[in-house]
Amino acid sequence: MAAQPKAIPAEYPSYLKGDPISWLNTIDHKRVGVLYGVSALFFMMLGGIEALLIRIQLFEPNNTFLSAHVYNQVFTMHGTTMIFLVVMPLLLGFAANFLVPLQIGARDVAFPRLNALSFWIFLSGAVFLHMGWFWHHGGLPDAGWFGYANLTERQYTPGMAIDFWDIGLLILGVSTVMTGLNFFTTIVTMRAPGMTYMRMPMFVWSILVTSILILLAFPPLTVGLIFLFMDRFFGTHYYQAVAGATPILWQHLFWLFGHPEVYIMALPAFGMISEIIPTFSRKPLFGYPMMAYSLILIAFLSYGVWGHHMFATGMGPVADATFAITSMLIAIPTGIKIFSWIATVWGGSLKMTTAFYFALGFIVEFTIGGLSGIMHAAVPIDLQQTDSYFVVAHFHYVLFGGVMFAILGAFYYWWPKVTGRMLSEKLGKVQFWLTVIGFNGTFFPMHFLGTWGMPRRIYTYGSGMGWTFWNQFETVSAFILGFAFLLMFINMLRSLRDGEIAPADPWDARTLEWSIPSPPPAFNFVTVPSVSGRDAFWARKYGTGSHGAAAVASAGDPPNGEAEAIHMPEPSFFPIVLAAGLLLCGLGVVVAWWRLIMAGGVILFLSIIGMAFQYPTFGQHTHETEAASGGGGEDLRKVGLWAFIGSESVFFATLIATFMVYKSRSMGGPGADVLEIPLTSFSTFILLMSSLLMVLALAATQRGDKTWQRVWLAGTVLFGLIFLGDQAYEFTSLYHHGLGFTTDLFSQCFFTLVGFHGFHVFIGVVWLSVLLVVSFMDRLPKSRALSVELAGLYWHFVDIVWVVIFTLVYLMQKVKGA
Amino acid sequence: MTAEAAVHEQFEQHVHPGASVYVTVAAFLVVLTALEITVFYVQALAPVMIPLLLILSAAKFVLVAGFYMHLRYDSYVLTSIFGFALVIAAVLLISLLLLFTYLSHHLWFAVPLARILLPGH
Amino acid sequence: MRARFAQRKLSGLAPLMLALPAVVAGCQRANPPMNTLAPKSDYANWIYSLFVEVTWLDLFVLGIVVVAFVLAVFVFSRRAGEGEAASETHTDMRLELAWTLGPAFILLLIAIPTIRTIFREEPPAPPADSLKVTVIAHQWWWEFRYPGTPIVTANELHIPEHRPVWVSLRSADVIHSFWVPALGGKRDVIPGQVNHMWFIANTPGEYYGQCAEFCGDSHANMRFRVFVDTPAQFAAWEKAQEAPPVQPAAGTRAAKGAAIFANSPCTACHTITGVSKGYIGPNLTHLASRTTIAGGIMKNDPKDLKAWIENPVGLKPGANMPALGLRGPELDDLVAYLGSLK
Amino acid sequence: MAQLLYITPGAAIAVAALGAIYALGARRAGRALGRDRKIMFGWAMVALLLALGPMDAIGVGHRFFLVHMIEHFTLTLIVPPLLILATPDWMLRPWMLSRPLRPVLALLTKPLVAFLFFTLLFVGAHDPLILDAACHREALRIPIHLLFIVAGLVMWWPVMSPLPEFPPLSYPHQILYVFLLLIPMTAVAAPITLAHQVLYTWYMPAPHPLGLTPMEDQVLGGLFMWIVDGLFLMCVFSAIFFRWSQQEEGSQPGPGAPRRAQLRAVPTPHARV
Repeated sequence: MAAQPKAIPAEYPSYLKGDPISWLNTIDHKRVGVLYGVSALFFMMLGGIEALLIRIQLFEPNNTFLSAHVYNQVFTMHGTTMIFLVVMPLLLGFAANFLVPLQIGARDVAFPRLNALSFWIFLSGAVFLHMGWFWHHGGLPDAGWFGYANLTERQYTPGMAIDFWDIGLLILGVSTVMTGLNFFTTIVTMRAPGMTYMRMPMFVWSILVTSILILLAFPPLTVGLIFLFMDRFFGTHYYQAVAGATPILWQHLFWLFGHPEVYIMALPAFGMISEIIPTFSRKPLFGYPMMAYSLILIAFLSYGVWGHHMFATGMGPVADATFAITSMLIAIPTGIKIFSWIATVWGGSLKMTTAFYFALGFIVEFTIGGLSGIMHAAVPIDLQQTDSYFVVAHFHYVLFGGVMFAILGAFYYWWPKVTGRMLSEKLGKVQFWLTVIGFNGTFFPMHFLGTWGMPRRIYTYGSGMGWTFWNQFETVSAFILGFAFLLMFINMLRSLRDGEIAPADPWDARTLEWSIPSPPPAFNFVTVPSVSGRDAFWARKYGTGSHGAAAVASAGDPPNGEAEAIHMPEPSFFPIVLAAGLLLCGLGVVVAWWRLIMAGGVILFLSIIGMAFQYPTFGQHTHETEAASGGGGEDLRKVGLWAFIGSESVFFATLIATFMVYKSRSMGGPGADVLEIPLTSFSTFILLMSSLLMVLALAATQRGDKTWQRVWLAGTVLFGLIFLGDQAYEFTSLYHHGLGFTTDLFSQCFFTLVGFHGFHVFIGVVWLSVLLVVSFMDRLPKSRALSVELAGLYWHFVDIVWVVIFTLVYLMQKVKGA
Repeated sequence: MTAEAAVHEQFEQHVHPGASVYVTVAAFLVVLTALEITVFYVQALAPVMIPLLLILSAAKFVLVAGFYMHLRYDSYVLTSIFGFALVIAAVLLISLLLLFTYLSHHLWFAVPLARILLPGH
Repeated sequence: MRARFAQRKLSGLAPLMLALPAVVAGCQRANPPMNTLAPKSDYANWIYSLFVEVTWLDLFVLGIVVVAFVLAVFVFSRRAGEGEAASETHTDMRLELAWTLGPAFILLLIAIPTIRTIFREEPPAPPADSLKVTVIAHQWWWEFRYPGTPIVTANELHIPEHRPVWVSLRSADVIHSFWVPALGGKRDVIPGQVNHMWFIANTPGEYYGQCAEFCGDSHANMRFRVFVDTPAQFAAWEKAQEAPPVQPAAGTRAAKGAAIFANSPCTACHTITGVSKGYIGPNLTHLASRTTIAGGIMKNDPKDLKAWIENPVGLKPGANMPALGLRGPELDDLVAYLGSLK
Repeated sequence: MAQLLYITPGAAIAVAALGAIYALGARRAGRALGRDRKIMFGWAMVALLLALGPMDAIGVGHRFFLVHMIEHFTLTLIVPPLLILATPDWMLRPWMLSRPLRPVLALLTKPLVAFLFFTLLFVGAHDPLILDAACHREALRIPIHLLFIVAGLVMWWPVMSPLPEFPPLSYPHQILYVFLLLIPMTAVAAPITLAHQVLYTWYMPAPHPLGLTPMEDQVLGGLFMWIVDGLFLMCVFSAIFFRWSQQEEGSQPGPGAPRRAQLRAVPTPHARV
């Protein structure tokens, strides 16, 4: 895309330069990353204080420092905060956002505004979670981060706390899925020329796999939260043991998300370690293909192991055995990673920095966590250890000893790149040793407490249980750990105030982000680099790639007269406004104040429209920064939309699965026989034909035939409206047949599933109507056929979902269960 | 290369089929739907209804995804994205059905398994 | 080589150096009442032996990792600036195959006994000659029934030794989890679903149990005890429990207390056979035969009982039992009556 | 013990015929086969003999369902890949490109067709009606088993084709293809494992060679298909992944090459040869 060369400023100002307001409308991936990082650090302090409160309460038996109610809030928020507001934003929001484009040689992520939107939605979700604090009947959520139904039902937990938790997590889920979509598309389509999949830095690999995990793991959680919302607000019975429903459904949906979630947190940490260790060993990563493949294998297996959180629920021996075996299998790729890291260090020329300390600490601590994990895959042992402090020890070794050590290592490793200043190594090493002592002192004794029968989530314990000494030991260690974090904050502040200025490449590192100044300029690369091997920057510095291939450098300084014009997308205030609207809307729902819902809704709607029309090219924000297309030549928007469709497939599969499970358990009510086949056959026909009109509209656009483009688009919209009208008629007549929303399990699942499909049709109709308007404005020429194609893809997807629903729900109505 | 030319080039690479193919596919879709409804109403087909309906709707699914959504013509990357998601979705659906219907209420097949695994028990 | 080794910082060894004395110290502690490492039933024994096996395998693997780690960091590597350049080795097929197949083999060693134990502990039908017990979990106390007998008790389960016990688990409200570490693993108690577990206790004694699934405010206060009796003791206990409640002699404080009880709101929630029929709270017919009250958090003596009746919610947050405002002599009479219900 | 050495005439004839064709093909082309290929062919013949001989005798004759399933596994997943590996492209080219065969093969080697062909045959052959009928009549069973080999060849073709005229899929496609093959495998194995009762009347009469009940035998057979077949396919796509990674590592697009072309080039495995 060689537009005419544009003058490039002689000096490239750092991305950090700019007035404070520019942080609110920024869409620069580095700034969004920093925003994520700062908020996550704030929540880390909050979560840390919550952890210390827990430890103080457990210091001695029968302690009354916190009441039961407050303790339950504290441990719930400690878990929720650390997972959703600290680890995920640090890994994905901050690290991936900052590093992925730099490591693949791109100028930004695929959808920069979506990226900013993710952050602001994340922040509003985070605020939302804590909002109950301000209401008399609110309080913080207190049902555990796992929120097991039916304790979360209004009957057992009245008040607004769980409402805030439920909607807060939904909002955070939206933000995370957007992030996943963004990184997936970025990595698939925007890698620098020559950077094949097998040449990507391992951190990029880990983010790619993590994004896929996010896209496919969050839908079940979303569905579960929607069901909970309906139970609490509309009186359905998704999780109550009346009318044949079961609270176990929540556990399945939650852990279908929850276990992949563990890897959503662990894989980026693996990626970071795989960057730090080679740099400081001055050796290429050992067994690169195996490392990449083990990431994929872990991701794939992680969908087959959620049941190991539920061994105690009585799933039956076959299910138990199946989940046990798949869980054990995960140990194999994990073991491969551990040994490969050690082999990377082996024979290296080690540079013992703080970052490397943490990476080495990670190997040992994570191994301990992984090994106790194997115990939990062995069902009988798990039945003794689950919900005891042994499990608390296990996952803190994984999430703190593993993930947090990696984050701390990464913090010391990439800080110079982010801020342009060096941290104090001396203070860093003190922090490392205090962390090691505090961490092991806090969590290792939990293994003993667990085997001695101390259950989790208890706010107090009796004095004769033999648990007192180690609890006191842990509390003291926890404060040492807290002090270590205090040192980190001191180190940060010192570095920001008068730290040593960081050079571009302080560690003699291997990947592309170190080839540009610290901190990087707003557009990252003056010239998009060209890559011909792994460890591209190392190869450029030392002449040979890790495979002996001579790497050709081109980044750094513009070659003569070949400089590309650098157009960065314009900043936008819409993301922050949109997120505020979402926040108001959610708040309105919880406090049941419709005016607030309306106000939030209007803001939401206007900002979406505003966003769509913000660029003159109308939603077709052309990436002039797009370096190369690795997506098999596909446009990045198309890749993004397909990834979204993949995520939606899992969403609908979850709804359909729930429908089929609950249909066979439904009692009373008129049952499935009331569904009318002739009517829905007509609807099916209409929807299929609308798909035909849609492709014809696309074909007309590709021919540049404006008249037929409008005719076919209008036809599609019309058919969509007929379908919706049909559905409205069907619902009304079902209601008159006595099938209300909450009549029985069948009806609630039916209306939810078909209603959500109808909602998707509605969104499609709105999307197509906008296209129609644009078409009449004469702004939909041949060159923008892709806009029509994208709307079409969504439309056809809604169509194939209907194909499945028509068969499984309507035509198989006589089939009683599976 | 201008943006327009880039888009143009893209469509030259992935040649999409013309209207006649689309109409043919639509005809197939209608016929398949008619068949489905027939299967529903014909009593004699009741024993094989489930597999028949599943095959018919799978065929419709493949037709729409392959032709209208152009997976047949576009890069493998897109097919892989969708295919992987579908596999996960199918795994999820089938395993939830199994967990709730077969596994939690009926233990008949546990008896032979237990006998095999515990010869001395 | 050795000199260089000594000079180096022992960064990686720290967790181990810390962990080892901790393990030693940990193992020397007195036997806590909910110890999973002191199995007292066949089921708990299976789990324990599996646990020991896996622990040794885990330690073996950890040993390999730590040795490899120490060799890699302290012996077979150099510090930057020591002259020799780092090796460029980046792959070795045989090594990679070894650390794929090695763990797979170890996992096989774990998987086989695991699956055998799973099938052993989840039989499709109750074992012959088993004592059937129904456990009903409430927020936040336990109800035990013995199907086929009128016995209903709370928070204290009596079972005979050397006889299979088939436990059926039901919930009255939310999900709980039934756990007696000495007798076996957890089994969740789920509303709308009946779960089962079975075991054969092999040593008479008193074992602690506790709810292990978070169930609301007083989750920590949902404790119970299991008494494993000799067959003779168990028969005697059964006989005593099947008897009608004690009728206090006229004129005693207990008799006054009985009258107070019969006319109080207590009867709405508690059953005393022949006196009241409440089902929300524990059955009090043989209250005095139990050693604890209030979900096992308090002793069953007049002082604690009095404190409990005066302020239930203060002692057990969220408890359903209201403070009735009884005080003074009335309260003493009531406590005397309850204390007489052997 | 005797059954282990039992070779049915059918198996002997099939092996002899295949061997003759193989030798003749090499002779006509006048080229040497090479040691590796001959060994591959030898293994294929051994597997075939075992499957059609003793496995069939025990699995069907002695009503041992598990062994019957192992026979199916050998016929679909072991023999065909060995045969393809053993056969050089120059031996196949003359007759695969011959006028009557070419269009048929062009269709059959299309991945979607191959996938459906194999899936339908595999699912259909395990239908209780058909499997029972096949157990009762050898005249039906032998063609079905031979068809299994053909279906296996067709199914493996897109992954292992030695002929550039009917090229194999690109590596990423191959991974997807083998991955999706897990679906028919599970669709057959899960219902057999989880069935309420013994599905196949042929396997109802006792006594069983090892004293298992028919139900236990059926569960074992289902599990074998589920676990071993599944693991086999997983190993295959893992292997493809590593070949892909090797290829990507090896490829050295020149720095001056046009960007898009450079990245679009996902060469088929034979681009290297």
